[in-house]
Order: sequence, then structure tokens, then C-alpha cells
Amino acid sequence: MEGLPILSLMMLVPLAGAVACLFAGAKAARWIALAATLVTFALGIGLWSNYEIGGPQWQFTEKAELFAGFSYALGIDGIALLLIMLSVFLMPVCILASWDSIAKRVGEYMAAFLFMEVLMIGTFAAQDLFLFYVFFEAGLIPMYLIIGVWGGDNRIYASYKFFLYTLLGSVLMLIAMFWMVAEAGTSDIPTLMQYGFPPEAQTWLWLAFFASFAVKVPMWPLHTWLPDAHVQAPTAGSVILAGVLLKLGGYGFIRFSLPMFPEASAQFAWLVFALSMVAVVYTSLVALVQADMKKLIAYSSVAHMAIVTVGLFAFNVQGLEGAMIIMLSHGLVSGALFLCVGVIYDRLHTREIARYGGLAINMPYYALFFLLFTMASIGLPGTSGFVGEFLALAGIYQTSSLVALVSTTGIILGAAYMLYLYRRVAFGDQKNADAAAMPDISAREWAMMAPIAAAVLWMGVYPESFLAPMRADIAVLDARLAAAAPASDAQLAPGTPRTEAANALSHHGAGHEGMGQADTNSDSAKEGAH
Amino acid sequence: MHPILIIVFAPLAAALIAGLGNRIIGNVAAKSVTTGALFLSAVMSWPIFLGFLGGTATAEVVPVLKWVQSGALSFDWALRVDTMTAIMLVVINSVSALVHLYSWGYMEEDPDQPRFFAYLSLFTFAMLMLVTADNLVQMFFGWEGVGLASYLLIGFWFRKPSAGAAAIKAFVVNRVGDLGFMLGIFGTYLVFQTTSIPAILEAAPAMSGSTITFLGMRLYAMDILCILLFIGAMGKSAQLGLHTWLPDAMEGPTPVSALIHAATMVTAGVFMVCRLSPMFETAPTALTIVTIVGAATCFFAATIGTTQWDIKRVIAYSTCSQLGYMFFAAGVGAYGAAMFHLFTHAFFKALLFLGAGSVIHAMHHEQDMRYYGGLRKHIPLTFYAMLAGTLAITGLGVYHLGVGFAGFWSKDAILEVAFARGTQVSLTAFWLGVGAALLTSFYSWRLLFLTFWGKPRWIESEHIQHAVHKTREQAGEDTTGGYHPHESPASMLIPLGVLTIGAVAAGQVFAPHFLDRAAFWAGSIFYNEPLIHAMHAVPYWVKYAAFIVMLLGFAGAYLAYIAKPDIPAKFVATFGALHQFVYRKWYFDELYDAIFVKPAFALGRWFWQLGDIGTIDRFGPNGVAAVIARSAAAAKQVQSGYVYTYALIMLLGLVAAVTYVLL
Amino acid sequence: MDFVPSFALVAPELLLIGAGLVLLLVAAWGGDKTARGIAIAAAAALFGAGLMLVPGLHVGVDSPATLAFGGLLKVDSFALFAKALIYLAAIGALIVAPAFFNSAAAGAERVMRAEYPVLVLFATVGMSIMVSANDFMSLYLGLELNSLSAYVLAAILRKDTRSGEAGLKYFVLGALASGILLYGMSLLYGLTGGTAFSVVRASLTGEIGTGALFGVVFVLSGLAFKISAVPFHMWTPDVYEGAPTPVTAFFATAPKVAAVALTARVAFEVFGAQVQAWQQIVMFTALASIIFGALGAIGQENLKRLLAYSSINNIGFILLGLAVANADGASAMLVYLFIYVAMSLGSFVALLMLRDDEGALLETFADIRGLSVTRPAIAWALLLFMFSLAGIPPLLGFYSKFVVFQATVEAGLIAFGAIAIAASVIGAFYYIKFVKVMFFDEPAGVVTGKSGAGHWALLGLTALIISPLGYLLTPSLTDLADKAAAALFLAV
Amino acid sequence: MSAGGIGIEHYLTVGAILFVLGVLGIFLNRKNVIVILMAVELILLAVNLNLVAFSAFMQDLVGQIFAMLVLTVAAAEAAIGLAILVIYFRARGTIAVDDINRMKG
Amino acid sequence: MIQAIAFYFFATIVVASAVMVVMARNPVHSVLWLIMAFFNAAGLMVLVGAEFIAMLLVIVYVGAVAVLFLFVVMMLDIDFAAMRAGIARNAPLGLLIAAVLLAELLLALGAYHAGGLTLGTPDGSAMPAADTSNIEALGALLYGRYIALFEIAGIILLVAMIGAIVLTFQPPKPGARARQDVGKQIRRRPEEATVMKNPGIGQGVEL
Repeated sequence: MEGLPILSLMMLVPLAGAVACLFAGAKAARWIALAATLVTFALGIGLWSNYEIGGPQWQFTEKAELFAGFSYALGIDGIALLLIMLSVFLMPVCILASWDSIAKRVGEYMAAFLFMEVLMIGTFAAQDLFLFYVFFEAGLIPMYLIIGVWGGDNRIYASYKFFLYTLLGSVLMLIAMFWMVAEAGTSDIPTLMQYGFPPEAQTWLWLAFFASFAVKVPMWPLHTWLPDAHVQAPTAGSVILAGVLLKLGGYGFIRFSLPMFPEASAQFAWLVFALSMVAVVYTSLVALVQADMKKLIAYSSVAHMAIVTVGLFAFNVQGLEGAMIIMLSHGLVSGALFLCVGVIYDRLHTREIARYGGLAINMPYYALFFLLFTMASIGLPGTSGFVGEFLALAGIYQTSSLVALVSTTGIILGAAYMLYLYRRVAFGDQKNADAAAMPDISAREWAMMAPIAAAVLWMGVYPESFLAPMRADIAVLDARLAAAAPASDAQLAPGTPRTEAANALSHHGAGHEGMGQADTNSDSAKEGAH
Repeated sequence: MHPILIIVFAPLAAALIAGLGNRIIGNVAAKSVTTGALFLSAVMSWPIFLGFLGGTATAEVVPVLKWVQSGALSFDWALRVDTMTAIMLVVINSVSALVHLYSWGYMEEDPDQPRFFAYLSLFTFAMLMLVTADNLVQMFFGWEGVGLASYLLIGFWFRKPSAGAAAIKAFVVNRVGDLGFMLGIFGTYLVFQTTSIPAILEAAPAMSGSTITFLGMRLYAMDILCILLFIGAMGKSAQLGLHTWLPDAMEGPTPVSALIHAATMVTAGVFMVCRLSPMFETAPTALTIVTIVGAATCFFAATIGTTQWDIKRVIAYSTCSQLGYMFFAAGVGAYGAAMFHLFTHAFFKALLFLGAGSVIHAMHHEQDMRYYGGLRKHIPLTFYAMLAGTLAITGLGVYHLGVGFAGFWSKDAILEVAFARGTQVSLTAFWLGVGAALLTSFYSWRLLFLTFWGKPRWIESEHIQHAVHKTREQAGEDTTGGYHPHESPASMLIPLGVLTIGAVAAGQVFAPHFLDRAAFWAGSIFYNEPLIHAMHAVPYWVKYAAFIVMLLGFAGAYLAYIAKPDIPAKFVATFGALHQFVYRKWYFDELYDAIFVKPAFALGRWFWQLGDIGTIDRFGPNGVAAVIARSAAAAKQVQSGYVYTYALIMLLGLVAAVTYVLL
Repeated sequence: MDFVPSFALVAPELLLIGAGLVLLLVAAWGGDKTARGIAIAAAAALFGAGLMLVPGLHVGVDSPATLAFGGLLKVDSFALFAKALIYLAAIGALIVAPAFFNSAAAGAERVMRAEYPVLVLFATVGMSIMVSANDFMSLYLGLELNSLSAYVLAAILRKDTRSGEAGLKYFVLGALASGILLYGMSLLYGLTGGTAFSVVRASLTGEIGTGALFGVVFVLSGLAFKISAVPFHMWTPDVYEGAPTPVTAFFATAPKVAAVALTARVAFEVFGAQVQAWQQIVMFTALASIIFGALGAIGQENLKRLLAYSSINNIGFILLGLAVANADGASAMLVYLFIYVAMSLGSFVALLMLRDDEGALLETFADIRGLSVTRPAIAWALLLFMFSLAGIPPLLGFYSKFVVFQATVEAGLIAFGAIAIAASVIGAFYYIKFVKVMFFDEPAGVVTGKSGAGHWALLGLTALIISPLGYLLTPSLTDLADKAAAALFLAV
Repeated sequence: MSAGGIGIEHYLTVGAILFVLGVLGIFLNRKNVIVILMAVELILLAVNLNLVAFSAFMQDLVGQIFAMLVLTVAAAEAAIGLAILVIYFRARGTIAVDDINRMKG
Repeated sequence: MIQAIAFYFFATIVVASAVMVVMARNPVHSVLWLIMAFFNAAGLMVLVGAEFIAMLLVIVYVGAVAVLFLFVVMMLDIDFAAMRAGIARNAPLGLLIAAVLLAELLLALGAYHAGGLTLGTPDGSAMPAADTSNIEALGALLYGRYIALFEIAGIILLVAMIGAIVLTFQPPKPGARARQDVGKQIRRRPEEATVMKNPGIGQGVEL
């Protein structure tokens, strides 16, 4: 593989496809887009299969000094690899999802999506700080158009909100980047990841990056753009938004905030925790009362991404890996859920939950897929959702039991709102004749859903495929964080083991009673701990 | 290939084939595949069990697949086979196989049979994964898997709104327990750096004195871990507080109730506590809580059982109550007794449920016992099976004769051990257990009397009216309405027969192994030898207490429902409030609705409207936008078009700059 | 005095003057029907003059002799860079003019005045002198030569009251501004003893008196008018709206370059030792320009007016480079200027292509609704320009902001940069409104007129420059800008 | 040079007053644009006064050269200003400052 | 002493005239006041020895510019009676700011004696020689060192001319009186212009 600039190629293919789509007719544009995304996906497979686990940290590197400030430096580690895979995997699905539902200005639509793909790959593959920023920020343009041109009734508001919100978030990051480059003398990300910025500078650098990533993630209370954007975006737009764009925030934390500013990250962990805990409870409850399917799933995304941030700032391997797996899983699952919404939206043109019901009767396979993704969303073991949440929460528990407790309530609330949604859509009687007349999913829709379903199960049953590539990178990150990591609040203190089991019948008879004993012992244990 | 692989994965394969491929292979094939797979599993399970029974088998672990390795946290898919597992294997696979068979008859008219069978098999797979788990996470996988299957099966008749609601309730309430379970696993990993069950159990005693901070409280590590895990068990096993889902779960088809909500899944909590018994033994406070919760549930559920009219609900509360027995048995340290009761209970409770199913089948899906009566003669085989089940649950048996139905052996052992344990808590549990035994006897006989004795009251039932196309008035004196209940088909009766054998004989046959032989357990549970000795040494009145209260309960039921049928009405009239309190299930549902469900929705709406829209958006993006819009309007105002304004502003700027440099 | 070297240095200006005089005669005799030909000839002259600049551009600070006419003019690489940009912008303004003036767009007259290209040429000469000025007197004369031409150009549509009003306002306020400038110069002259930049600079070191400080402030204020920095920006929207669109395009580009270059030269070369005196003021002005430019643009319905505010906004960013007060900042300003000229010119060309059947210009948002459906090429080009103006990567407009903010941060003005960049988001609001109207709204379908090849070529060229491909230019651009900026700091 | 106690500051004072008056003339008046043009002339006069005074007091003729140039430009400026005024008046029929606000906002 | 008196005399009139320029109701009066101010400013210049500039001021300004103003004022035929002597809105603010500016300027510039103001020291290259007149010295400078500026100023005047013509010149309307064509007039021969007719008696001439 050496010598073949596969990353550039992966960006070039969709770029060429995009340009072609701009000038092609509707039908041709669809096929071009599908072909381009499939080729890119195939290249992605090649990328993955040639990725050398345990090899050098940065692989497939390409570097060309472009001009002052910028260099075209690409390269991936395991983390980026997986996120790239997620992107290229979801893209053909998005194209398929838009096959019939997008009727106007197809060429431009497909072009926007293919541009989006270029930018996503670029963002994850960029090894130059500014190159990253360019890709990161440029995504605003196609997404703005996708929401604005092909979106719902209130698309203007949503697209403005999306655009300006995210722009405001990221510009401050740019300032911080300038400072970093000036300070460290390089814009090379791997180098910067090892650079020791002075702690006092880290504080505001971290905040500047946080402003950007917290909006992208999105963290409470910066999340309100998301429901609007999701609801108004076309199905595929929502898929890509939830599937990949939100991950940019998490990726930003893992690539920039944590390794570059470990001390500041530790210092601000409480902030992340607080916001995330609020998000888990707050947005879950809000999701519970939504009447719009997409809005519900959008709010659920906020709650899930809060677990990601919690995991990232747990400062241990489980937290980090868990967060990564959640990101991948959420990319698949929320994307798939939006597809599920899209499938029935295409048939009935409403996202209002109350208009559906009893779909399990006339659309059994649809109901099956929907169920699978619902279950994955609420973290049923065996699906991808579980592995990530479990690891992330296990990670955070080692740091703070309170945060773990509050975050874990997400599994209850998540089950509540998702199942409530599922019940209202798939269960119950067929209240509406038009909903009852909807045909089950078509071959095209099978082709969208089945791969995601397979991936979800794969990741749930054998996550090693996904953990292995990033293991070494997470270990490096963990090692870098180790010095700054906050102490665990568990404060495990070994004590003298009791000699007897709790229910041992001693010769003293029934005299000692469990509770009293524990009390006296705990007092002495406290003394021992001090 | 190790047989356990087939035992565990055959049901999964069958479920997938039946669930996904039924359109291709057809209904009968789908049903056959699943049933066949289960019988295969069941047949293969018994040799394993017998191997442990005979002491010839040893515990082993069959690795399947790597699962997760993240830093030091690592757990794989692996199947563990030991005594505990073997017991559960036979229970699960036998009951499941029988339920599959039973469902051929029971679900005959349902259009969605393959789906049903697929769910059943899926459930069995998950349950098997649970009991064969070698680490806590895989146990959790099975735990959640059975939850999913339970959810699907409760909601099987999803057109009924109540079924959908019950399904969600089951899942969500279980999730509350799972919260504890998950935190327990996290804590376990934190303390032990592993989730492997054997490793934990080995290390647990050494940690018994260690302390840990949880939510700012300094606690014994083992206590808090066990309490958290037990919260998980409470959810799955419908213990007091988290029990509300179980009665509602009766919305599912009756075979499901038999398999999941009586014989297997709900006992998972007990299984877990027993599986982790060496760990629980290091946590006295946790065990105390287990005992208290178990005893309280045992009594509490029994009270409700006495008042319900729905035949399945009565049995459901009965299940709840029996699970309480198991827990307090575990709480006082008699894990063998708990497992034994779990074992016997599986047979007689499955029997009761399937019998009830047979009755319901015969009565055209009428479940209200008030509209039964006099069925003894019409469905005699069912009646005998139910009778055997009732005798088993009420624990008929005589100590000095050394004979008794299954429940006699296990329940008496529990009561005795609770007495023998001798602490205040265990004695309370003992008395509550005795009280519950009385109530158990009463409601079980009540069920039987109402169903099989007395005059037919069938015409009152809308289901029957519907079947015979008559109203109550049209039927006149004929309280049967001309309806002729038919005995169930063989596919339903055969399971009843097999289970009857179990209900009658399981206790007699296996009591010595479960209760008295440490070798049988082979270290798979914490076996408390002195406690067993003490158990056998309790006074005779203790040994007969259960028998006596059983008779009292029977007498009470006979009096109220055969001899003097006006007593219940009088009782209700006299103690209306008490009855209402019990009848309404101690108002748990209303309470939870008021403090959890309604506030959750209200908060959600409040956060949404007042939080997101009213505050964050209003002062955030929209607020900023409005400020900018206002500023823009002001800026436009300044741009008045008049040259003198422009000049003035230029001058202003100039003067400001000049003033700046001057200062 | 030997003028030959001096003439060599100012050869481009001489060429332009000569061309202007000849073309004036042609115009006088040939009348308005020769206007198109004159415009072409003038553009050719500008192009020729631009070619003359090329050799000097690359030489940078090593250029042997840069002073002409005894130090009145300084033809260094900074001046050359600015001139090149000015000539290019002027060519653009000439190319688009005939189609405008000869159509219904020009209102009642519908005829292009033959003097228009001549005036553009003389204005360009004025700008040339401005950027080369090395003495307050040459500065003033260059400025006035440019301004006087500009006043006439603004008012050239005689029957159009908006054009007249634009000219009048521009004139009155411009006269006030040059009064302020002159007053400052007079003070500096008196308090430093000369008008040559070198003399003034030499005196303005160390502690200086209040009077001289006043002089500095007055001069900078006068120049701020030319670059339409807040609060001396008030004329801009009205003049941009009222002036004929080709003229507006011209105003928005070439004079901006000249004025910015001049301001940079004066600030750095002449007042370079007094940075602390003006830096804060410039910072404030920059921020105010960014914010007020953006605020003013919000709520505009007229596209020309909106672009006027946009230019104020952009000037704010350019002033960031000035506020940085080092060679990096100056270089960033030049890079920004280049990209700004491309974006601005492109935007105005696109506006000029929005015509109805009769050729009249459509200049409100209502007219361009759904333009992406009816005229996709124009719409996409405008989309590029708008996102570029908003500074969204990967368009070249991002690079312009990039260099400016990089310079700002590297100079340690972090908080200042952070505020400025946050304020830039306000600007994005109305840029994306363009896109919204063109792409999201239902087509209004009124843009039906055709445009000539010149427009398309110019549109394509500018779009190409600001597209991501434009980054290919940045190495040489940065190189040139660095050299030019270095020339500015040679005296330090 | 400064005979009779008349120093440079006296001239500068006169210049400053003239300058401020000129500026005032621009924005105090809403009658008539012509007056504004005259006010501009006042400003230029102030500048010239300054230049000449400085020139004289410093013994340096550059200031006077500058003043000559300013005079020239001022004349040109007046010509163009008045020309614009004339066409504006022709088109609108008014030169009242208050009326010159068709474009605003 | 006389100089001081003269200075104060001229200065007072200049300032007063300037005030009147701004304040006069009638633009014609304003122009006249402006002329007054110019004259007195020229007087001030003479006082410091810049007689050429002073004359220039009188000739150029008074003779050309001010008269131009007067022409335009008259030509525009404005109904002065209808003009309100209004004061601009925000006038108090404007006055205040102007006062502040004036105060600051005086503070800075009027402080020569207080040492706040130091005149620059020219390099002396443009120092008027003792034996040459003001005009001679100026001429040498203007046509020597500053020739380039002189040329540029010429272009400025040219532009002003072009501008004024472009703006104000009105091409003849179609149908209006034909334009004079000098060449055509010169080329005209008597033969073309006159026709010999010899009408008979009693017959009229048909033209």
C-alpha cells in the first residue's frame, strides 16, 4: 500500500463524483453518487484491511508542504480510521435513502452529499491543524444547503441556527489554533499532541476548543440547534448529521482537547460532567414528550452524546474506548433510526408520531429493523450500543460514582422514551387507514437497513474488530493523560478481611446481627482510612 | 463440540430461522424447528444435570468468542457449566420445551405463531446465556436478553394498548434494577479489576474489610456492591418496589407467563444472588437487606393474591411471593434452599400457569374467576393437574412421614432455615413466611374452588356471551349459557402431565441433593454447613408450622368459597378500606404514577417548553438574534441619509480619537 | 535634476496619463459613440501599465533605486503590489461599464459617456500616486486626483437623482475628510519641519508633543474616510447604492486598495515610531467596522447597499492587520486586499448580471429569489462569493481572514482577535441570507436578461480565484505580500 | 519674526477657529448645500493659514508650496462640487440639505 | 505693535466673517462673507511675509472660486425666501462636540508659550534666501524640486474641467437649434448661398 495515496484517493473519488453530479441529470446523478460512494467505501475497506494494528501510530501518511500556514498532511491512527469507516459506510446508505425522496435538484443534492463526504474524510484524516479546521468548517456549506434547500417547512430557521451556531463555536477555536501554532512552531497535529503547553495557557485554549466541540457534540445547553436541524433536514441529511457530524465534536475532544491540553481537561472535567449529567436527564425527559419522531431521536442523540463526553473525560482507557464505541454505534444507530423515520415519512409525509400506529401489522420487517435499532439505541447487550455505554460508564465510575449514577439513569430514561416511541409507532391498533395501507420496506430500503443492522450486531457481539485498531492509540492517549488524571472518588481502602462469612453460625449463637456489625466495623474502617 | 454449545445456541438458531424465515418455510416448519430445538436442548441438559447429581461431572468453561477487551477490563463470550448452571439448564430447557409444545395447542388460532415461537426460543437462548455466564457482563447480556424477550412476548398481542403498556412497563422497571446491576458491575470491576465471576468470588473474602466511597459515603465495598447487584435482582425478580411490572406482564399469552414470568426469568435474580453467594456472604448489610426485601415481598404479594379476580394475576402475585421466599432464603444464607425452591417452583408454577392457560383456553379466553365455577367435571385433566400444582405450592407434606409435594420440601426448608438462623431479621422473615404460607394456601384454594367447584357462572362473562351469542338475560336460568368447555388438546395436556410429575415428585427426589450435600454444589454456591445442621435441628412446631397454616388457609378458603359463599362479601363490607387497599395492590401503581411517570412527563414538557424554548433558545440563539436585529435597526436609524448626521458622526469619531490621545 | 530615472520609475503612471490625454481627445472629437472603444483602449493601457510593474514586483526590498522626483514618490515593492491590484480592479470596472451604461440599467440616458474611461484612468493615476506617495504633498495630490475623479464618476448619471445624491454626499463628506487630513498635515508640517515622510518620521520619535499627536490623529482620520472605516464610513452605503453599479464596483475595489495601502504606509512608515499612539484607536476602529458593517448589512434589501456594508465589515478585518503593526500584519493586509478585491469585484459583476429583459438592473433581494433555479451559474458564483466573504473554508475568503487573524494572534493581541472573530459571525448572517434567498426561496423569475462574454469571463475568473483552487495562488501571493510588507518596514 | 508678541500660536488659533467653524458649517446647516461647500472652503482656508504661518515661522517655503497646491485643488474641488450641485438641482429641483436623503438606512 | 494690531484686526474679521458665512440666511451673503474672510486671511498672510500666497488667495479664491459660487447661487434660481433658516437636528450635540474639539485644539496648539508646542526644524533646503523675493524663491522650488507636484496639480485641474463638463454639459436636444459647424461655414461658397433670379415684372419670386 505504500506509495498509493489512498486517503487522497478516497477524497478524490467523491470530489470527482460531486463535480460530475453538478452537471448530470437527475437519474445519472443518483447513479454517479452511488457509484462514487461505493467506490469510496471499497477504498475504505482497503484502508481498513491494510491498516496495520500495532504498527506505527500514524499510517497512510501523506505530506506536502503547501504554503505558509497550510500543509497538506494526511494520516490516520486507529481512531480516525474507524470514524472514516463510519463515514464512508453511511454515505452509500444516505444516497440510497435519497433515491426517490429527493425529486428536485437531484444533481446538486448529490453533489452536496459527496462534498460532505470529502470533507468528513478530510477532517478525520487531517494531520495539519489548519487543514483540519478547513475541513471541519467547510462542512457547514453543504449541510447548510442540504437543510435549506431540501429541508422541511421551517428549514430556514433551522439552517440559520445550524450555520451560525456552529460557526460561532468554531471561530474561537481558530484563534486558539493560531496561538498554538505560534507557540509550538508547528501545525503538525501529532507533534502538537505531544507538546506541553503551559498550563495557564491551556485553560483558555481548552475553552476555545470546547466552544467549538461542545456545539458540535452538542452539549447541553448548546444543543438547541440540533433538534431543529434534524427535524428540518431531509432524511439523509439527518443521517449524516447524527451519524458523522456530531462525531466531529467527540473526535475533536479526543484528538485535540485531551492530548493537547491534559491539565486543562482535568481542570474542566467537572464542567463537562455537570453539563453531561444535566444533558442525560434533561434531554431524555424532553425526548419523552416529543410528538415529532425526528425531534425525539434528535434529543436522544444529545443524551447519548453526553455519555460520550462523560466517557472521554473519565481519563481512563475504558472511558475513552467506550466513548469511541458509542460514537461509532450512535453513528450507526441514530442514522438508522432516522432512516426508519424516513421510510415511513416517504410514505405518509408526516413525522407526527400520532399519525402512525400498528405498523408491525402491515410492515413487519420494518418493525423488526426499527426494533433492532431501538434496542441498540437503548443499549441492549449484544448490540453496539451496549458495548460503548458499558465501557464509558465503567470508565466514569472509576472517576466518580455520582456521575456514573446520573449518567446511567440514561439507560432507564432511554428505554422509556424509545420504547414509548416504538409502542406508538409499531404497536397498538392501526388507527389511520393510510398508515395501515403502507407497504413494507422495499428492496432499496432493505439495502439501506440491513448493512447497518449487521454492523450494529457485529459491533455488539465482536467489538474487538473495532477496539483493536484503536487500542494502541487510546493507550498512548491514556498514558499522556495519566499525569493529569483526576483521582478516583472511590478511594478503595483495603481493610482487614472478616474472618467469617455473614451468615456463619458462630458459637455465640444468634447474638450478632448483620447490621450492627457493619456499623461498628465501618467506624473502625474510617479510622483506618485516615 | 461441547454439548453446551448446542444446548445454548440451538434455540438461537431456531429463533432466527423461525423469526426471519417463516415466510419461506411456513408456520408449521417454524414451529417444528423451534420446538425441536428446545427438546434437543432439554434432552441434552438432563445428562449434564445428572452428571452433577451423580458427582461425576466437574465445572468447566467453554470459551466461545472474544468479546471486549478494554485496558484491564476484559470479558469474553464463554459458557460455564457447573452445578448451578446444570440445575438451571434442566429447569429452563425442560419448561421451555414443554411450553413450546403447549403453545402448539394454545396458540393454534393465532396468525402470528412463528413470531411467537421465535420469541420463545430467543428467550430461552438469552436465559441460557444468563445462567451459563462466566462473567458478570455476559450475565447482564442474558439478563437484558430475557428482558427483551419478555418485552416482546408481553407485547405479543401488541394491538391491545394494555399489552404495549405492560411491555414498556416491564422493560423500564427492569431497567431501574439494571441501573443497580450495571453500577454493581462497574463497582465490582473497580474493586476487583475483573468481571470474571470465579475470580471475584475467590477474591471477595479478602476484600470483606475494604471500604470504598460511593456518592460521598464511606461504605464497605462488598456491601455496596452487593446491594447494587441486588437492586438488579430485585428488578428482574419483581421484588417489593420493583414488582409492579410482573402482574401487568400477564398481558402476554399464558405460555409466556408460565415460562418467563413464573419458571425462569423472574428467578434470574435469585440465581444471581446464589451464583454470587460467596460474595454476598462477605456483605452482611446487603444480606440483611436481601432478607428484609424478600420477606416483605413474600408477605406483601401474598396479601394481594387473596383479592384478585384474574386467574393469572393471582398466580402472578403468587410468583412474586414465592420469589420472596427464595430471596430471604438466600438472605439468611441458605442458598441451596433458595435454589431448591427455585427448582421446585419452576415445575409447580409452570404447571399452575399452564393449567390456568388450559382453563382460559377452555373458557374462551375468559380470565376472570368470577365467571368460572364448576369446571371440575368439564375439564378433569386440567383440574387434576391444577390440583397437583396447588398441593405443591401450598406445600402439602408431612415431616414425619417424609413425604410431600415439591413445595413442601423447599418451602419448609426455607422457613426452617430462617428460624434456625436466629437473628432478629431472620425470625421476622420466618414469621412473615409463615403468614405468607397461610395466605398462599388461602388464595391457591380460593383459585381452585372458584374455578372448579360451585355452580357455573359462565354466562356473566362477555367472552362466553360472545361465544354462545347470548346475553345474560337470554340465557335465563342456565348459568352455563349453553357453553360447553372442552378439555385442551393433547399438545397442551402432555406438558401438564409432565409438569405434574415434577410438581409432585421433584421435592421428594432432589431434596437431599439440594439441601444437604455440599458435594452436589461443588463450590458453585456458598454452602453453609452449620446452618443446614441448625436447620435440621429446629423444633417440631417450626417444621409443622407451614403444614398447619396450610390447613388453616385451606379451611378458610373452603369456608368462604364453598361452605358459606357470602363471607367474602361480608368481609369486604366490613373491612372495605383494607380490602380496597389490598385489592388495589397497595396503591403501588398509583404511587409510582404520581411520583415517577407523571412528573417525568411534566418535567419533560417543562424542560422542553420552559427550558429549551423558553430559556435556552429565547435568551440564547433567538435572544442574540433579536439583540442583533435591534442593534441593526438602530444602526439603520443612525444612517439617516442626512449629510449633517454623517458629518457629525465623523466629527464625533475625530473628537473621540483626539480626546483619546490627549488623555 | 535628472529626471530619467524618475520617469523610469513612474513609467506606468506616465503611460496612463498619456493614454488618458489621448483618449480624452478621442472622446472629445469622437463623442459618446466611441466610448466602448475608449474603454477597451483604457483597459489595454491599464493592462500595459500593469505589465510594467511585473519586473519590480519580484525584486522586493532589494530594488536598487525607489525614490523618484527627489523623494516625492517612492516606487517600492509595496507600491507596486498595490498598483498591480489597483490596475486589475480598474480593468474590471472598465470591462463591465459599457453593458451597463448602454442599457436600461443606466436610466434615462442609456449612453456611455466617452469620458468615463478617461476619468477611470485619471482616478487610477491618482491612486498610483497615493500608494507611491513619499511626501504629504504628493499624498494629498494623489488623493485628490482620485477623489475628484471619483466624485464625477459617482454622479455621472446626470438624470438619476440617486447618482447625483451619491456624488453630492461623497463630495461633501470627502471634502470634509480631506479638510481634516489637510489640517493634520499642516500641523505635522509645522511641528516636524517638513512634508517628506522621512522628515516627519524622523521627528516623530520618542516623546512627541500633543500637537503632533493631533496631527497624526487628523491624518489617520482623513485616511479612514477613504477606506470607509467606522466612524468615517457613513458615506459608503449611500454612495455605493446611488452610484452607477460599475462605478460602485470600482469604488469598492481599487480606491480601497489605494487607501488601505496609503494608510498602511503612513501608519507604518511615517507614524511607525508612534505605534502606541494609534494602535488602540485602530483596534477600536477595526472592531467597530466589523460590528457596524455587519449590523448595517442586516436588514438591507438592496444588494448594492448590502455590499457597501460588507466592504465596511471587510475593512475592519483589514484594519486588524494594521493594528498588529508589524510586517506580518502588513503582509496580511495585502493578502486580504487581494482576495477582497477578487470577492468584491466578483460580487459586483454578478450583481451587474442580474438584469431583466430590458437590461435594467435588479438589485434587491426580492429579485434574486430562487435564482439558483433560473440562473444557476450566477447563483453558484454568488454563493461562492458570499461564503468566501463570510470566511468559510475552503473558499479563499477564509485564507484572507486566516492570515489576518494569524498575524493578530502572533502579535499577542489574542483577546482582540477573539472579539473580532466572534463579531465576524454576525457578518455571516447576511452572507448566508444571500444563499438562502437564492437557493431556498421560490423563484421570482425576474432575472431574465443576458450578459456578455466580458461579464462571464470576469465572473468566472473571480470565482476561480476565490474557489479552493485559489489557494494555488497563495504561495506566490504571500511571497509578494511579504516582500511588499518588508519594503514598508525597511525604513524602521 | 514674532513682532509685537504675535507668535505662531496666534495664527494657529485663528486657523483652529476657522477649522471648527468650517466643520460646524457642514453639519449645522440644513438650508443649502452651497453653504456646505463654502464651509469646506473655510476649512481649506484654515489649513492654508496654518501652512503659511508655519512656513513663515520656520523659514521654510515648502509650506507655501503646499498652500499653493491646496489652493489649486480647492479650486478644482469647488468646480466639481458646484457641477454636481448643478446637476442635482436640475434633476431634483432642490438643494436643501434636508431633501438629500433618498438613500438611507 | 502695528503688526499686532493688524493681526488682531485681520484675525477678528476673518473669524467674524467665517461665522457669518455659516450663519447668514442668504447664500449670496454667505458668499460675500466668504470673500471678506479670504481678503482678511490674505492680510494675515501678508503679515507673515507670504505675499505671493496672499495674492494668490485673493486672485484664485476671490477672483475665481468665490465668483463661481456666486454664479451658481444665482444660476440655480433658488427660492431663498422659502428656505428655512433651520438648524440641523442634533445641533446641540454638534455644537458641544465642536466646542470640545476647539478647546482641545487650542489647548494643544495655543500652548506655544507654555512650551507645549515645538516647531519643527526644517532641513533648510527650502529656506528663502535673503536676496530673493518670496515669489522668486517659490518659483524656484515649484519648478524645480516640486515640478512633479505641479504637473499633478495640472492633471487635477484637467480632471476638474473634464468633470465639470461631463456633468453639466447638456447635448442639444434633437429638434433643437442646430449646432454650429465652423468648417461647414468656412467651406461655404457664395454660389451655394445665393441664387440669381431674374423674375419677370409682375411675377413674384418663388422661394
